Amino acid sequence: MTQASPLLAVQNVSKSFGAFRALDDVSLSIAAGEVHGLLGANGAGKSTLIGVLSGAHAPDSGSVAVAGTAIKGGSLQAARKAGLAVVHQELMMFPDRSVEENIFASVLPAAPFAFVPWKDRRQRVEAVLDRLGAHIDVRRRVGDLPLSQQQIVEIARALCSGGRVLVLDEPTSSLSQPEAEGLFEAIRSIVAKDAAVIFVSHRLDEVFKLTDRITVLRDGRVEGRWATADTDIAAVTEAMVGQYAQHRVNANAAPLKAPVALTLRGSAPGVRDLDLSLRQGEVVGLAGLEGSGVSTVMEMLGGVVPVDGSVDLGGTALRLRHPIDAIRAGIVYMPPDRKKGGLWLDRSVSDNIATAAVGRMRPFSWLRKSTLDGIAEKRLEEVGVRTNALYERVGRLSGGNQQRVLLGRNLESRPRILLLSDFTRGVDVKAKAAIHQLVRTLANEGITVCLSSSDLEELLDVADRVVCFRAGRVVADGPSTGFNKLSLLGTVSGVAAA
Amino acid sequence: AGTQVARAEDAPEWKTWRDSYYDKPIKMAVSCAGTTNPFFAPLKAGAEDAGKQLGIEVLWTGVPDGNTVNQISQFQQLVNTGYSVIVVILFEPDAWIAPIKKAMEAGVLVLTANNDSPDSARELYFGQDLVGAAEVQGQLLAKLAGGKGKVAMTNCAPGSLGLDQRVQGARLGTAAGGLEDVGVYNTNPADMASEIATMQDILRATPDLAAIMPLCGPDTAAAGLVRKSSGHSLPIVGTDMLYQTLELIRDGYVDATVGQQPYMQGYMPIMYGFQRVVLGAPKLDLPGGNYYLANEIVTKDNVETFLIREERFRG
Amino acid sequence: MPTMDNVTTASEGAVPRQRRRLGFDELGILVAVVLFMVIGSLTSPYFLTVNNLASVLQNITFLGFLCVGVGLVLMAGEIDISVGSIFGLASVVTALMLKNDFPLVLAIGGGLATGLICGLINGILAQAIKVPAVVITLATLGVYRAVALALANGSPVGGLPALPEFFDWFGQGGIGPISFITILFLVVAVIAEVVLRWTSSGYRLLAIGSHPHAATLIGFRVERTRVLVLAFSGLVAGLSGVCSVAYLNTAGPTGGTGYELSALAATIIGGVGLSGGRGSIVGVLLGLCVIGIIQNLIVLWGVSPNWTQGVSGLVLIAAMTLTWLTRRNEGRAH
Amino acid sequence: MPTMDNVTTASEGAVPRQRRRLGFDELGILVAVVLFMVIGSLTSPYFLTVNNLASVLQNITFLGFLCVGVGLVLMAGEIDISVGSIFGLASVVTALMLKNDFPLVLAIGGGLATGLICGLINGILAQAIKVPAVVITLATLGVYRAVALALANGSPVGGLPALPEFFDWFGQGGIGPISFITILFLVVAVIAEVVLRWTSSGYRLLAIGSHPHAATLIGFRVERTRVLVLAFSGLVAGLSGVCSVAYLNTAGPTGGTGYELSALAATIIGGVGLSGGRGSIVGVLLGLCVIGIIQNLIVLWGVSPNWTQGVSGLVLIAAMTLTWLTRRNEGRAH
Ligand SMILES: Nc1ncnc2c1ncn2[C@@H]1O[C@H](COP(=O)(O)OP(=O)(O)OP(=O)(O)O)[C@@H](O)[C@H]1O
Ligand SMILES: Nc1ncnc2c1ncn2[C@@H]1O[C@H](COP(=O)(O)OP(=O)(O)OP(=O)(O)O)[C@@H](O)[C@H]1O
Ligand SMILES: [Mg+2]
Ligand SMILES: [Mg+2]
Repeated sequence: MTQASPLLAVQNVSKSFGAFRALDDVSLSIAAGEVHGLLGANGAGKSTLIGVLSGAHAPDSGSVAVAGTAIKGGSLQAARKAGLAVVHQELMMFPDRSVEENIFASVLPAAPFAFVPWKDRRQRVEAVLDRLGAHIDVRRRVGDLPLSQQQIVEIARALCSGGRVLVLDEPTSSLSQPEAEGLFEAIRSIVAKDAAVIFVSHRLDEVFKLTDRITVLRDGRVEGRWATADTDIAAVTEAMVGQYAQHRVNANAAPLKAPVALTLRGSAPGVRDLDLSLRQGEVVGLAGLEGSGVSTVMEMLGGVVPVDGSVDLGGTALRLRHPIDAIRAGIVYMPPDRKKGGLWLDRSVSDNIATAAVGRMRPFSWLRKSTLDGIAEKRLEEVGVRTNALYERVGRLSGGNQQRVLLGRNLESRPRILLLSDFTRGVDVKAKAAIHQLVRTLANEGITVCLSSSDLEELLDVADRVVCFRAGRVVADGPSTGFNKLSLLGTVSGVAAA
Repeated sequence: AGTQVARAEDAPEWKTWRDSYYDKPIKMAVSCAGTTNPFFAPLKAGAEDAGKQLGIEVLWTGVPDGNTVNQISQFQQLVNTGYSVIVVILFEPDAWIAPIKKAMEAGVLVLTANNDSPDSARELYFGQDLVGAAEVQGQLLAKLAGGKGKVAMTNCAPGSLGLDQRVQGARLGTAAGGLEDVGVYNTNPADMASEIATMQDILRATPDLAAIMPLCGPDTAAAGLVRKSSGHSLPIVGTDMLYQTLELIRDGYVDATVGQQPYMQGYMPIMYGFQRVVLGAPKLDLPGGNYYLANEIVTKDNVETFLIREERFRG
Repeated sequence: MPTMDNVTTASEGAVPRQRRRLGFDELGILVAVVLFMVIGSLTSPYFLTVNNLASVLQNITFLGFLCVGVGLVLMAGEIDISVGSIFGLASVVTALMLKNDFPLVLAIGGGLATGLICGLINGILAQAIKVPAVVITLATLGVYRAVALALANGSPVGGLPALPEFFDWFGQGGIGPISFITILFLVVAVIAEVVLRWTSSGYRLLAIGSHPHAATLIGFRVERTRVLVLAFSGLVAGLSGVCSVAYLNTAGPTGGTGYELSALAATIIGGVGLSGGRGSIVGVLLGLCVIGIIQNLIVLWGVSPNWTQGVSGLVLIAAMTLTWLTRRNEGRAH
Repeated sequence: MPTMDNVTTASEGAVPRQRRRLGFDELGILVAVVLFMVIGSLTSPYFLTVNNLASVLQNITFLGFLCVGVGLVLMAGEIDISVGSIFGLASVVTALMLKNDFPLVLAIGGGLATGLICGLINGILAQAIKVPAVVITLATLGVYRAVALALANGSPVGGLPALPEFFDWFGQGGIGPISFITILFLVVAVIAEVVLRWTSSGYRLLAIGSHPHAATLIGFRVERTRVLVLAFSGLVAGLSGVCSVAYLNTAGPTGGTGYELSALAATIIGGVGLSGGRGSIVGVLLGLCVIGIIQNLIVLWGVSPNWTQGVSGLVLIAAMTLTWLTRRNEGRAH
């Protein structure tokens, strides 16, 4: 570890929201050429710290300095000028504008009415996307892209801005492994150019692969600091969430004999000639990289995307024209993007969960607030969110806790078949394990669970059976014990498995 | 302008005597259904002049957009708050039957001006015989057009009774004079630019037009402006006495206009109300309760007089 | 069930809030109403008389029906600006039917059906061609007005035959100083508020308004609900029109012109956001009161009618500022 | 770097689309304009004459200025409905100054300054009390109109002294059949479009309209931009008012009434979304053309005056339907 004057110095930063202390005397110093991992459980304060760095939050006390010069707290412009480029946990894109325009937004001429150099723009944008190994049509509207590509565009925007300190808040949460690899490559090449990177992730293997040093936050305080080489996952995990036994949820070893609960045959935009059967009480993992059609399959089952074909539920044909048709049949779909497709951020946790219960009621039926709150409370316990958050606006929860509220809401829809799209996005290790356990418990109760994740390894941990997709077709289907991480990646990416 | 009126307001003892007559200040109001329409500016001036000469308070109020429900509530608020005479300029006659009756029963003298509700219990109507005036206007236009050809009319307030009556009269008058009516076109009196565009479009749509008959003040001015800019020479006999119209008559771009003495429509009812309520004069017994004011026909020959009289309303 | 340690959330330490009957926005506007009432009674001896207050109530009644509809539409995330024309059209239809000696029930039914159909057309068109309802209603604002003008042939439909006893009694009478029409309006408003606050349908309406996509995914029928709420808005506008015939004994084809802006103003003052998902009928009523009081004070103060719109505008700004001040003191983020 | 050649991305398979100068929305509306022109020329022999088309252009010019401002405001994610009143107020100010023998430059400057200040007030108020501009402009719509009425004392400001040579030449003259005012309008529109499409400011404006929070985080000054674009909208409305004085030799205090709805209709037809972040001035011009052509055809066809608004409404619906059809054929999701 070189002790040159740090590129980024955070000193004694504290930040409270009302009576709640989100950051408590946090200090951090990062040298040029360093990739720094910032870890912590959901709600530990990582995003809040990043908000302070980017100028989105003014710290109550403490200071931030870049290359020795202090930057004014709470000023987004000052932070950008000082060379900080931030990728936020929640996507911050301009959905109506093209990919190109979104990326170039970070290097627009500051002067008003300055002509934008178009040729130059196209080249720079394509260069950045190339560096990330992404193939995205730069003329498309960002709002039309899938979540993972939006995330790549946002990363590209930060890379393009030419900042010296790149702050990435869970940039990989919806990326598949190859996409993440592209990002790591790009990160390494920019730190080599005298820059520094702060990297937040709940995927600890990534953190160990990429970072030079690690800081763990817990309840807003710095809980530990290591050079990555000097520590291991167990130690870091313990610092984050305390002791807990890290165990793999055991999938059913033998193929299930249970009756087929649902069969889907047909096509949709991006998915061809699908023939998928789910057995009762089975946990099925749908594996695929970006664009493989996995999300679309989930959406077909959930009644979001019309199926050109047939759906058969326990012997009766289903017509899924609207999510309500699926929900009435006991099929519940949890969307991958909690903000765009899931939660009412400006409403309370209780409201968000109770919505599912209200959805079951007849028109004009009377609501009892205490009943609804009771329902919400029960689900909160199930997904591990404190029940005193009942009246908190969901938008104020940390990203991971929002994800849990969403899960709780979908449980409240009382599924017979539960579709979980990218279900542990942004959830910390311990909670992730608990959610895996929860999925297993549900399956044991006879509920069929169909899940997808951008983290392929997770599928192997939880699923009984894995169905692999590539370019809209099923390319493999078998018990999860028949795959390992590498062979699975090989199968879905089409590169011959080692 | 011109003559100075002696103002009773200037004599304090008169004011005291008058107020003590009823133990409270005498308040009268004019409620107008279209307060932003410049046509009513002379009417307002007439009412206010009468008030000043009598030394009483005259409130000019109403609604800008012809909203009858609002105007009626406002009227009731006036009834409830001590106004002894209320002059109503109304657009929907039947709607006023009940409110006016109730107000009269409550001891408030209600008069109508410019537009009437004949079946209400209002005491008198001060205004023009709208059908008759438009008939005269149509006959005059027909004479100027040589007794044959097509005539286009414009209407700036479709849906109002007054304009309806004018259209009715205009059809009678032009038909009697031998003209063929090609239709009534809608205009937007609040927007001069669109008035002009509509006039131009009318000319293009009917190239063999023989005469133009605008039934509103702004339409008349717009028709004259278009004749000025395009150089055609179709006869125009219009309505009302906007100052711009008078100027256009003077300059030869409008042939004539039929005025209805809006100033007197404001002045007379206030004077009458004062006679009735303060001085205790008996009710004036006129046929149908109509106090008709004569039509004023302005042509190039007599326009100078009117230019002087209307000087104060040139805005 | 697996045990999961509870996870810290921001509300730790924060006292779990009791839900209030009045939210921030209603509070601000309540302050405004009280303020204007105090000002009114200080500046005019007539303001606080029964007759005067009754006439204020009467004045906001017809607009009030429309506001209930427009308010619910806004809460569902759409905007309806055709209500003034629907009001006019429904009143013309009812008056014409009465004039042509249809039985009273049919005439009333005709007016209500007109409103309902107009609203349905708004809703179905908006959903069919996937355009915000504000655009469709901007268009039908003109179309319905034109139909009213054409039916009435451009002039008020007056000279109705002696109105059936009941209609006349309903339109002209009342309980004490409060007219029956006002009472009907209050009943409609109360029902709307109860449905909105305490039933599943109101809950769904607000959820749809605040995040339509999430609502779709959870199985709420966004499109159908919006069609229905636009139809409801048409229906109450029609009801208002029918009542206006009973009240006025006539129907002007231009009746209700400009009501769309007043209704929007009242609902917005009343704390119903333009972006949907927020608001209450209580708020809308308070917003209406502000409008009614102002119109009253303009008369009582003898303000020149040139200033009528101006004063309303200034009051709207004042009300918004008050709302903002109360909200700011609540320390709400964003 | 791992080989990723085989990773399918969303754009693979889909034909890489050529970027068009005109987006979908402009395409739909262009189709509408052509359609209406064909209908016009088939149904009236006068439609396709130079004089007629020139008068259509003249007819949309004053509204056009307002549309440029309103369009930009919509793109920035706000709504301005006070422009009609600003138009009226600016024209009254200019006319009054001319009448009181101020020099021409000052009178023009007074009109423009009026527009600018009105727009600034809209913007600053909206940002200060954190209310959508539509609410503020709903209020100032009344306030500015009242000021105009009060200044002009309720009647048109006419009888201007012989206008300075230049003003008269500018207001009445033109190049061939195209008036100078129309040319000025086109120049303003072209400048606005160039700034919008090819400069940093236009870029930021659209980004802000599309997602204001994201724009804040990337360092764009959302509030300031919105204040400025509202000020600009006021300024062009003022410019339009000043031009109207040169054209009409008079200024009515009610001038421009109803322009707010027409301007909104034109911009929405022209593909500028109500939620911001989308649209172009070309689209706005096409939307204006639709409005102009319809108004022209209504007169050429001799449509009953009762139906004037109705036909405009139907055409608005037709235009939206066409836009929807073209969009749908492009097979865009959502
Ligand atoms: N604007 C806010 N108002 C109130 N509380 C807030 C606000 N923003 C964050 N918090 C609270 O601060 C705490 C820290 O949140 P933060 O988003 O920093 O967590 P995090 O470490 O990023 O978690 P995650 O891994 O789930 O993203 C949480 O308890 C959250 O509820
Ligand atoms: N409505 C549509 N029209 C045309 N093509 C579509 C449509 N929806 C999806 N596609 C295409 O279908 C393919 C599969 O999309 P899908 O979103 O299902 O991918 P995915 O593998 O689930 O992505 P991820 O899991 O990363 O979200 C992509 O190439 C996508 O561009
Ligand atoms: Mg976070
Ligand atoms: Mg996907």
